Amino acid sequence: MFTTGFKFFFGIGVGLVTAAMLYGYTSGGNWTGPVSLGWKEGVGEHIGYGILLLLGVVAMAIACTLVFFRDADPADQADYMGVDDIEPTQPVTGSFWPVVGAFGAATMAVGLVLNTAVFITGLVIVGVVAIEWMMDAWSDRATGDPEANRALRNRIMAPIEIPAAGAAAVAVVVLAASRILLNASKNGAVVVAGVLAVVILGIGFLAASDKKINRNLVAGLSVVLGVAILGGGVWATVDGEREFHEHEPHGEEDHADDGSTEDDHADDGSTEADHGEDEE
Amino acid sequence: MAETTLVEEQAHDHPSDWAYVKIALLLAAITAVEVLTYFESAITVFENNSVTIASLMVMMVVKFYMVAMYFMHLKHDNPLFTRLFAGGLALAVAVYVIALSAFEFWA
Amino acid sequence: MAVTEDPLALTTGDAAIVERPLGVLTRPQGGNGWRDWLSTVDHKKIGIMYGVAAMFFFIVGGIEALLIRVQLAAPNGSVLSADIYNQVFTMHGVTMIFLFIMPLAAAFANYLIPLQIGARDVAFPRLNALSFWVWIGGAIFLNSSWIVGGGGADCGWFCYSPNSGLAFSPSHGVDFYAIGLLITGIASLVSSANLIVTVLNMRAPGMTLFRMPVLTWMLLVTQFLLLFALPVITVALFLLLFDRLFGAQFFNPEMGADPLLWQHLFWIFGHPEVYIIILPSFGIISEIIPTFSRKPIFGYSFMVFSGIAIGFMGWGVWAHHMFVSGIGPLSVWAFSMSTMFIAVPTGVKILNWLATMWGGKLRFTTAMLFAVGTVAMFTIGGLSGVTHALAPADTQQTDTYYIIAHFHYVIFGGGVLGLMGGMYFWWPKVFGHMLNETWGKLHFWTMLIGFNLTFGPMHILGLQGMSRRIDTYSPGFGFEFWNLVASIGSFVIALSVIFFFFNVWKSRRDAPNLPAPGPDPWDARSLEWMIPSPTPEHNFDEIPVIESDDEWWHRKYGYDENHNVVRVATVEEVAQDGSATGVHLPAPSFWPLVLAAGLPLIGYGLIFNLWLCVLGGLLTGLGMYAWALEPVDDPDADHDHGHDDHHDDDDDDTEGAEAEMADVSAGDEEA
Amino acid sequence: MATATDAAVDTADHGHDDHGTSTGISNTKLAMWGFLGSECLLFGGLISTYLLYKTRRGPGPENTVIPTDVFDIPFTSVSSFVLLMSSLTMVLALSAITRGDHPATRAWLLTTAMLGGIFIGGQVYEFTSFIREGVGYTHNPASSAFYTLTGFHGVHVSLGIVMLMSLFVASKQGKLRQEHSETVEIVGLYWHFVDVVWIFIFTVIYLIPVD
Repeated sequence: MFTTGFKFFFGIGVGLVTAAMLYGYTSGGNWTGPVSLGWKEGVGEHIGYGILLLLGVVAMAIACTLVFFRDADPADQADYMGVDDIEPTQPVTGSFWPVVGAFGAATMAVGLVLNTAVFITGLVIVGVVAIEWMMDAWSDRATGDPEANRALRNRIMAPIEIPAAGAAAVAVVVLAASRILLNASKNGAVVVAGVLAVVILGIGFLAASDKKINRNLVAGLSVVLGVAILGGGVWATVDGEREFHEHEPHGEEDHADDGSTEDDHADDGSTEADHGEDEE
Repeated sequence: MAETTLVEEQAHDHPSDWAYVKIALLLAAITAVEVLTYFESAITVFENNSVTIASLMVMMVVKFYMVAMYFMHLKHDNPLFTRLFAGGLALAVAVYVIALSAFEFWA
Repeated sequence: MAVTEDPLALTTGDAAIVERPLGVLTRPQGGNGWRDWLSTVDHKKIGIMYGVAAMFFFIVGGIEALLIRVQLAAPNGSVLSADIYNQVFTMHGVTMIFLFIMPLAAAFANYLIPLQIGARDVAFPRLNALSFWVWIGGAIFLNSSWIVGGGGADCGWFCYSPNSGLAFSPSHGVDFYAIGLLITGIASLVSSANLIVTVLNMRAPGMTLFRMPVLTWMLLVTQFLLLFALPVITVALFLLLFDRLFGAQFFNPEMGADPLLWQHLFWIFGHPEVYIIILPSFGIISEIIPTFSRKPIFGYSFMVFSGIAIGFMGWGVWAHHMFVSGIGPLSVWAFSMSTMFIAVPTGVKILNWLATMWGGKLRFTTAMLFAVGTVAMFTIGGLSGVTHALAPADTQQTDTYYIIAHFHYVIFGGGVLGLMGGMYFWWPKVFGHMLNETWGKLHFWTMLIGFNLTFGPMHILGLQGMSRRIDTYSPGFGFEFWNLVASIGSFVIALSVIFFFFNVWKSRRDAPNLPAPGPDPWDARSLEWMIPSPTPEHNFDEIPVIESDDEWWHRKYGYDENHNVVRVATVEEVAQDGSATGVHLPAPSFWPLVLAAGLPLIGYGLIFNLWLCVLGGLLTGLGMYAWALEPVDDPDADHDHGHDDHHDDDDDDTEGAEAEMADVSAGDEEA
Repeated sequence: MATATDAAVDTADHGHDDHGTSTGISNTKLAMWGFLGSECLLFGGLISTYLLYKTRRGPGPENTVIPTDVFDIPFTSVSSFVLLMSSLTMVLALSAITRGDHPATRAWLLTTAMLGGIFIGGQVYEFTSFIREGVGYTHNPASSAFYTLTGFHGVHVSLGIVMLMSLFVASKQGKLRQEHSETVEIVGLYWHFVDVVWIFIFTVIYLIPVD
């Protein structure tokens, strides 16, 4: 009746919900708050409480799903086939997840020392590894057929992986590009954006033309471009944004200024004072 | 499937890649002129605001029309698409122009 | 669809070993269990679900209405506090409009459009399911503010700024209102695009646009109105929401904003919305009246064109809701004129209905009574509407009970009565048994009397100066008597609704002892009556070829040499018997439900905790991509049959299918 | 917004009717054009809101700076150019897949997505710099309307990028075959529409001088 999977997930769920209660109480709540899901107020730190509770509920939901629907449950399968256990269909080797997971853990550790952003990055990596690894382990022995197992895994994971990968790729480009632009000078940003666009367009034309000789060239250029954007992004993040001048509060009509005119009127501004002003 | 073959048939009417590039170059050129209006001193006629606005609107409509007609294939596709889109567009323009008029926006 | 013998989607393995490796996640296979209602893409099941849900919210909105009337029955009412009263009348309006009338019209649209144009389903069956689930998610979300949002919205259904701002409405009610309507808006938008494509693209051979039944035409116009009006309210709701959640400055006059912007955006949507509510009902009675007059509709093309004209002109009259807001004399003049003009096509319709009945052999069935009632009541509402077009008169009437009286005559008298008539008319087609006529007539008369008792006196109250949206009034203004009458009337309406539900229950109970209605119980005119009742899952055995308008009528009747109508065929001879095989139907899917489930979560997240947005967004994204990656047609459904066009309908063997499914799951459990 | 993706991902639905459609045109494309017609009213509402509010400054010194004070026309011009060129690469992607040239399809899809990414990166830059220069979202009606309008456009572009990347992955996995060119066309229609909206915004919001 209660499969191993159920016990595992339900255990995790109960643990997480208990942790949420404790956390909600210890971070400054009262006794009724955490138990009534914050209905009567009195939960201490909301975000942490919310996350823990959410994860707990999700784990319990997975547990119930397992019991009710027995999706590709190896134990059930084994029962059905009258064997003790379904063997994994392929040896569990060649997985990169342990390495990536270790990298994530290391990032977390570094993040604890350095800053929160790095820590969260590590946390995300570890989370992704946990999910992917668990899905792989499960699907490896879901049925007796490797082909079917792979299809199973893809049916569940592809709808998550494809958009996530696409969004992540774009997010990296957007983040890196915007950091570089923020680091450049006002006119520099115009040039950088223009050059980037032209280079991308150029590589696109090269890649799409059917001359086979271009393959290596295109690959090389793409790598250079990728490294330039990524590296530039990281460097620009570390280096910080350029200095911006707060536009002086509006006194009279004035339009179409392009930055350099700002300093000319600086004296009729009042909030300008608390900003370091010098760009030229 | 009927639609697929239809699309394939229509594909023959579509402009060639080179035609698309030419259209894009033209669009880029119009954009460049648009931007020039911002640098008033570059072209003297743009010192007059109403001339600037009028020519900007004309250039915008031309760009809009070209993208819709060629890149979105309205010129070569079933007129029903054009009617549906133009219907929404015309309705939007009409309704919002009236609404802005009620705010005496143009005064 | 029958459960196939091969349970496994993954065909490479040994079937004995890989018995249903995915339980709930595998593609649903059809039948009639709860899973099949959750995963159905059948326009008929979706239509029924819309209808049931709409009637549920009719009760909710009705209870709210009764609370209002109890409060106002006597001076100095103290049943509700002023605050609760504000919430109740706001939610009454929102519920009745967005959660009752619109979805009930959607129920008719979903069920009838494909049948009336001779199609097997709508153009995008899965999007159709999505519309329903998104809508019901939004509806539940909207009403959940009573429980988790600190009360309902309290700004009136049109939620004017600054009443809707944080200063005057600090609870979460308005946030729930805005997000709830955004979600239901997405549903209606998807549904409208879907139905437009259905009507344009899925017609049977020979079914030209001008052979379509008037109902289909009116529903088509409605869908266009929805398609173009919803984005406007979407903008308005987003602005309101950003004001409230993120401190934007769209409606705050202190910061230089203009609260009139909300009114314009709201009514640009709001006036087409009036026609969105009324046109389906017009379509319905345009089917009922010819049937029970035994005459074709008078002036078919006038009917259609006046409907289209209403659709167009409905866009040019919105500011007549704003005559007292200071929009300036020129605007008042222009909108006053356009408002008077829109009475013309409406008048054309009323005359055409009367001309259809003129000289016809009238049969006053319940459906016909409701249709005639609709024409009469809507005429009263339309006439009081013309009095609003006159700006000076409107200035006196604005924000009084006269307005309440007017729009209830239009929406209840014109909209709800027509939809009720539609229920009696198509009930046998949907459920395979008739509704009891005696109880139906009782329902009609109590509803008509109750309706007039409730809303008739409000004309007088309004002209006496009783203002709307007040939670109570003092004695001595002459309001007492008519308010009491109105409150009594509201309970008569409630009684009539009870009669209706009793009738539904009784008719269902009695059905086995009565003769089956057959395909065409009313001797009707359009295509849906040529197929069995209830409609088989595949709709038409064979897609009919259409040769004239009122195709089904012309298959039954011809003319002799003296141009008298004579019967040329019995229903049995020309009707389809629903026994087709080889019909290919789209496969059910769970993903629309999953996708839809994410949206209310995003809504709660925006209000309470952004982490919930992440979860909701993930769920929605998962739903979308799983949907995109899932083939439309289940490859396994055809497994045994070798070719694509196999028959998988199963009215007669649904029981078998269920038993089979039970077997499968029992097998799983015992094993 | 959800609907755009739905319409795009639902393309497979068009195969249902074995007898073809009454008008002889594809269901999905018809639905997409209907949706785009509807989107005109969405963006029309946002643009009108901005036009109404473009010179509305709030009281108090910190609320008076409006977007037109800090517009960076040279940069926005480059952004517009980027988006315009992405329309070209989009149409070339469609042209490539109708020819059955899959490597070129992928190249153009990726190029389009990357140009879109640069555009959004530019928007992040623009928003950040405007905020640094004193135009906060909550400062006055003009700034609220500006960020809301361009933000909505940005969200549309971002969704378009995710769709393009999905097509790219599908093509990489061999699932985007020549006969699925309509899917590319649908996503393309959406993408060009977003471009067309920007053509409007660039002229009416940025270039027409405020006086």
